Amino acid sequence: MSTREVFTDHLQAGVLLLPTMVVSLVFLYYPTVRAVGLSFYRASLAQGDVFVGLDNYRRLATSSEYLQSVLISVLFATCVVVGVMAVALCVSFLIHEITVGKGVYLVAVIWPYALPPAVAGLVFLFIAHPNIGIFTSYIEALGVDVNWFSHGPQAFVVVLIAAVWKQVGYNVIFMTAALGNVPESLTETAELDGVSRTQRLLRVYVPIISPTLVFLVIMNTIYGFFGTFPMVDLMTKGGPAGATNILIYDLYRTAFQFYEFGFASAKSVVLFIAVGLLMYGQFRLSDRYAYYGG
Amino acid sequence: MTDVTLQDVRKEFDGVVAVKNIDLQIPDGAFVTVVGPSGCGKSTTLRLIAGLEQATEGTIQMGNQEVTGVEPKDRDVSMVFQNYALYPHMTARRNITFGMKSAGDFSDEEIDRQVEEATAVLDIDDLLDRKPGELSGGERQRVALGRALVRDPEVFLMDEPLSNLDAKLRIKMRAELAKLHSEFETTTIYVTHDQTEAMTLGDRVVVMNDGRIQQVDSPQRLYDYPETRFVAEFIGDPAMNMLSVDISRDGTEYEAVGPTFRIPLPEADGLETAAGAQALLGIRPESLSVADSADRSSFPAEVTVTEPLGDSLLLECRTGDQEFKLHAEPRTAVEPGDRVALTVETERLHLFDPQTGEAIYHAAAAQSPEVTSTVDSTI
Amino acid sequence: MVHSGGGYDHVSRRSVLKASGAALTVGTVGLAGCSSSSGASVRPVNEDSLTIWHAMGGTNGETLQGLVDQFQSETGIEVNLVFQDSYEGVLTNTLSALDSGEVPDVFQIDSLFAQQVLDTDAVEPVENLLSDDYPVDDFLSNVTSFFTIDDTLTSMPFNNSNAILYYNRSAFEEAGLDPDSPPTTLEEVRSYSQTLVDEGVTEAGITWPNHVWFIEHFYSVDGQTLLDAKNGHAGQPTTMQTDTETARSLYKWWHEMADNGLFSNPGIEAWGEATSTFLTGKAAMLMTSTASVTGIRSGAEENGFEVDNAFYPTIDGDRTGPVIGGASWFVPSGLPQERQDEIGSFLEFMGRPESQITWHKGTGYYPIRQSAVEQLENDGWFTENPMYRTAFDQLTQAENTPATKRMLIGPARQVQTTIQDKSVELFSGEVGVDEGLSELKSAVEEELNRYYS
Amino acid sequence: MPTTEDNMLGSLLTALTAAAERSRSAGRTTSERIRRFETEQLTLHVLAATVVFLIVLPVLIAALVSTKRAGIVTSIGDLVPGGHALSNYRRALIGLEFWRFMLNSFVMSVAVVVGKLIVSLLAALVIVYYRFPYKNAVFLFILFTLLLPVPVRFVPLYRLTTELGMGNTFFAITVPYLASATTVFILRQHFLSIPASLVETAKVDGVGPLRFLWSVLIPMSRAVLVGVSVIMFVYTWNQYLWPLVIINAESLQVAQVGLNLLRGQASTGEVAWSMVMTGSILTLLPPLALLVLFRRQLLETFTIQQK
Repeated sequence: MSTREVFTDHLQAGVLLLPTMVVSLVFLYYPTVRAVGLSFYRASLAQGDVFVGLDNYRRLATSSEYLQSVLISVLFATCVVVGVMAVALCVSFLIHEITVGKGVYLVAVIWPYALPPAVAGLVFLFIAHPNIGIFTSYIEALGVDVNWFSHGPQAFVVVLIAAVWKQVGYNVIFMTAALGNVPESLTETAELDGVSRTQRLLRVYVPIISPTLVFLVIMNTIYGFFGTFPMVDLMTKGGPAGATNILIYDLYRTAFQFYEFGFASAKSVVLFIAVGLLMYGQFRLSDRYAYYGG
Repeated sequence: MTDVTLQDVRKEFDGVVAVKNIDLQIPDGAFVTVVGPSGCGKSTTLRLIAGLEQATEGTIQMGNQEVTGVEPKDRDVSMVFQNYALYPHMTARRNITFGMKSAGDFSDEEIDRQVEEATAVLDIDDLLDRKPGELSGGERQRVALGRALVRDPEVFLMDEPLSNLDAKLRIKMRAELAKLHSEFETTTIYVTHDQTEAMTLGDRVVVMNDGRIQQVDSPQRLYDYPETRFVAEFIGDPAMNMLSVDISRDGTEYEAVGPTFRIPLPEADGLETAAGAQALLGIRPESLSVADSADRSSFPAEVTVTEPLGDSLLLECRTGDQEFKLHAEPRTAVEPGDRVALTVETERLHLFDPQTGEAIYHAAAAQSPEVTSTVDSTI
Repeated sequence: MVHSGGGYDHVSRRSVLKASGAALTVGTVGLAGCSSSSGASVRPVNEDSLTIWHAMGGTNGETLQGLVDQFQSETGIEVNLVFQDSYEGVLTNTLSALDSGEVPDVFQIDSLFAQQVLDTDAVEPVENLLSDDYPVDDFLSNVTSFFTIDDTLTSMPFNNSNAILYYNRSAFEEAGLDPDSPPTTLEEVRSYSQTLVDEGVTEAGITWPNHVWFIEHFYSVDGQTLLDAKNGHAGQPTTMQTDTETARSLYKWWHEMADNGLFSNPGIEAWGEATSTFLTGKAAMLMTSTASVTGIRSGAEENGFEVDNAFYPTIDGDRTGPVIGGASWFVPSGLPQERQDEIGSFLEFMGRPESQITWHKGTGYYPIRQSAVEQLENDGWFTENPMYRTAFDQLTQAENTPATKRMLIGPARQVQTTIQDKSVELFSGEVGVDEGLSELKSAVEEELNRYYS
Repeated sequence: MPTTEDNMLGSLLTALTAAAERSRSAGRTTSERIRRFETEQLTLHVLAATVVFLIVLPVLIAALVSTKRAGIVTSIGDLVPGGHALSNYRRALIGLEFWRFMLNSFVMSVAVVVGKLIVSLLAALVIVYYRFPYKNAVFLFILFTLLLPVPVRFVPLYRLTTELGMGNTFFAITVPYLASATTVFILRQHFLSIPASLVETAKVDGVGPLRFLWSVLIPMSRAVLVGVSVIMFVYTWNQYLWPLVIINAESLQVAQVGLNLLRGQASTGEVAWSMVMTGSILTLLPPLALLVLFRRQLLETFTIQQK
């Protein structure tokens, strides 16, 4: 019956909580509420706000460009999540299976966690450049016309590779930790039963570390939707022909290239609801898996 | 040093009642142990006294002062925890002095003097510059005691302080704690789930169950005159045997009648009211023995399990559908399946109400039980 | 809004059209209702010195700083030159500053965004700040005509340029092309490119950044306006002129160039990438700003080839002239008279022939004063530097028609983005020319309609 | 950092011993098993080395380019390191004043880390060690902010900051970051792993909450505090979108956005890929250094975060 809640001075508690509450209210909650309000206006910079009711939402609903952006975002985030996790799982398993020098490999693999996405974008823009990229001539020698400034699907893939590259390290951090916690006895049992390495990974480890995997799905989804903004901005500016125009970039462009703040706010609100639903769904999912993982 | 009085104290957590309106009086300088199964409310009671929890109802007094709403630091108590509660990043010395310095009630010289005194008593002078991680369990426990000691509090509160030690060390520390108390004579309230610890350490033992105080008594009286079936079964190992019986009366002769036995009950208080009704017959294992020959108070039983303990032979027996244990002479030649005759030491029998669990009769009625919920300071 | 001295007579086009008589009132009310912080009072970012927001990075920024230093030492007026990343950066900041009322004294706005700034009704025509005897008629009319609205010089032209064709003489020679007769039409660009690629001299024939400015150039060189209402100079435009031979020829050509690997696409607004493609010899021709002469000349030297430039290619041989690009200095309205005088002398300083010559030599932007041009002629500058000559001739030989005034619209950024994005679809062949053009037309119409509704 | 080295040595030794033991136990059965084990391990090492190479390659190329003059590499043959490393870094840092962006990023990151730590420590202290009404609601209020990342609210946030007159200021790129549900959550989880009896002892001894925080919690949370600090530093250092929209003055700009300025004045056609790569490497170094130095604490903290 022990408790940590030994301090009971409510005033003190309030004072200590004040900074967090004030910053949260002013810079997190209030702007969110404000976004909802602003979404009913035609608002710009230095030109006055005009109430337009649901016009912005109507425009959203009928904009094929926005619909495309939604689809691109979902596709992109899905590819990021799947790509990152598949690669990271293989890499983590590889490191897990190595007996000597694990620590060195780990650091050598997880460092892109610290890599600024803007740097990732610029470096990839440079090395994958259709004209001056270092590998361009080799890839073109294979018969592929590297032309991702004009070719949408190619641009999508290049940004995707950059995004995956940057995020694998973060995933490896969690996956190696989770693999390290798998009881040795299970590995030994599997080995005695003659289970192959791949089978051991898929049949034994993956189910055991599934809570970690669910957590990573959430983090990677958020990354896929928002964290990749610098790469898109620096590599493709959403193009060509909207092929990489993910929602966050579209939102940025509406707000800070076109100064359509009201319309942008409506996009924010939609994004907020989407994030909320997504998180809710995934938390439900992780709840279910929590039992599995014990 | 001071006395502590709890009056009608109740504690609820989110609608769950942990302590149910208890009254308890702890005299100045006493060493009181509180024992009971986990979740019985004993720790909560201790924490209420410490001020770590606030009572939902009732009052707590220390000396003449009511301390119900008073901050722990103003109650002048020291507390020792099961896991020692040492700050891992501080040396033993700093652990001992940290609280004193924080309180600011003590001058530096005073602190130094106190530390010297306490560490000498506890024999931990050499350990003061080590951190908890470099100390053994026993040493850590001493440092934790030292921390409590230096403040020279009115009341020591100990929450299972020996539970994390191994068996041998526990026995050694137990003796040391007893010695410490006789030296300092500070009022001490000691919570434990271990009945042996409770019995060996306490002048008075408080038995709690399900948020209520079952009995407060000296260890021996607790053993000899359990007031409830719970106390009877909780104190003593193996537990007191309970057999369902009918009480028959034949003039002034009373008997406990089971399907396969009739055991005479010596005259004592309570028999009269029990007559003609059902009851639980309590027999401690050591009150039973294997008889050489059957007589009036003996009855047949079948041995189901034998456990040689060295100094005695523990037998599990069955008579009818009732099972019980007893200590036989070591090296008694019995095997599982043997049928034996058992005699009962009739002076050590107890009867309990099968519904309420309250004691209705003790065969050895020489002394009347003391008043519940008080501890007599004059032993 | 405090208007100083009663000299404020500029009224934006939108206001005129909305409320013909009470334009000023509308403008003022519109602003007052804008947001709580605006309309109250206008105050400079810094009371003690002139704050100038600009987008001139690199060596251009250094040249600008040199001029400003000179201005400071001559006049004793403190100037705080603040570089703001890009034209878009200056624009965003300016709009937000005009909103809040805490404003820079001078800001450099890309000509593309001129109308957007004018639409705030919060800028002072620079003509009102120049002294009466300032020789406004000494400005090159090709330059100032764009910045003159309703006969008033609204902003001070400063760094102006147009687009021109650069070509790699060495590559031309290697491919057996005559380096002294560069291509002049789209058809010639195509055949030259084909030869260059076929001969294996370069990977592609030509490159240029996908920026609306080049589309504007193709139109103006062909004597066409991009938008109706004289590109926005005669009222609110409602549509893009895509249903023209100009548009069809251009996009058909562009698509074929891309399809045959003759055009190397450096990306949207990818000025640096385009230049880099040219300098590294991936493409033998480049269309970019005349202001890049200095950089390209030294870049070519480093990469070991000879470079030259020529007029912007025409669609079919007929040449009207280029549109101007670059930026000008705007000034917020409502600053105290004393402040305005200081700003006036700054603008005059930047516009005087000596400064213009320094600026031109340091950057490659046009000198905007006739007397500066004459001075350069006399010094033999253009003879020594024929590439500057070509750039300058292209400007001065141009007719001054509505087509050569670049578009002047509020939703410039939206229209720009729409055109650029759609161009990719068109030249990459994702959509057919006719279909693509009509999609482009309706998309631009939608943007225009939304803004002006 | 002797401790870190010790640790690396320690883990290396453990790994070596484990390997030796394994091969010994394998040896008891057949020598063939040892061989198979060794070949397998060799294959794994080759694979792992390849993975590491692929992951490092892009930055390796960037690093090489940053030593060259023009910085155009169109084939693998061009990857010979150039001799302009020193002049490039000097030009980027001093000539192009990239040091200023780095400094801005650094000051911003440190300010956010310190501010967040203080704010979050106080909040976590209250949430774990105080009893007060509506506590769960307060905790939910803080946790709910996880749903409000900068990207979904940067439009109104921009308006709010400029209205407060804080646009284009240091305030704008620090204060809005100070409330952090993640940090509060990590600290809370860590505090919950500290035995309750410690605070109870403190309480009985009359140690106040702030003194408990300072003398007990903070020293006991060193690894986690270092870990969250690294996480927060990396997070802040890598911020791009918000500084991009709210900061336009070059003197206040941060490294992430400043990188783009190294591309030169684009419309004049200056190509500066070696400068961009130089800047990229410079921008990568501070968070990378922190990761390498404090990886142990970082990994420890991540395991808490996941819960």
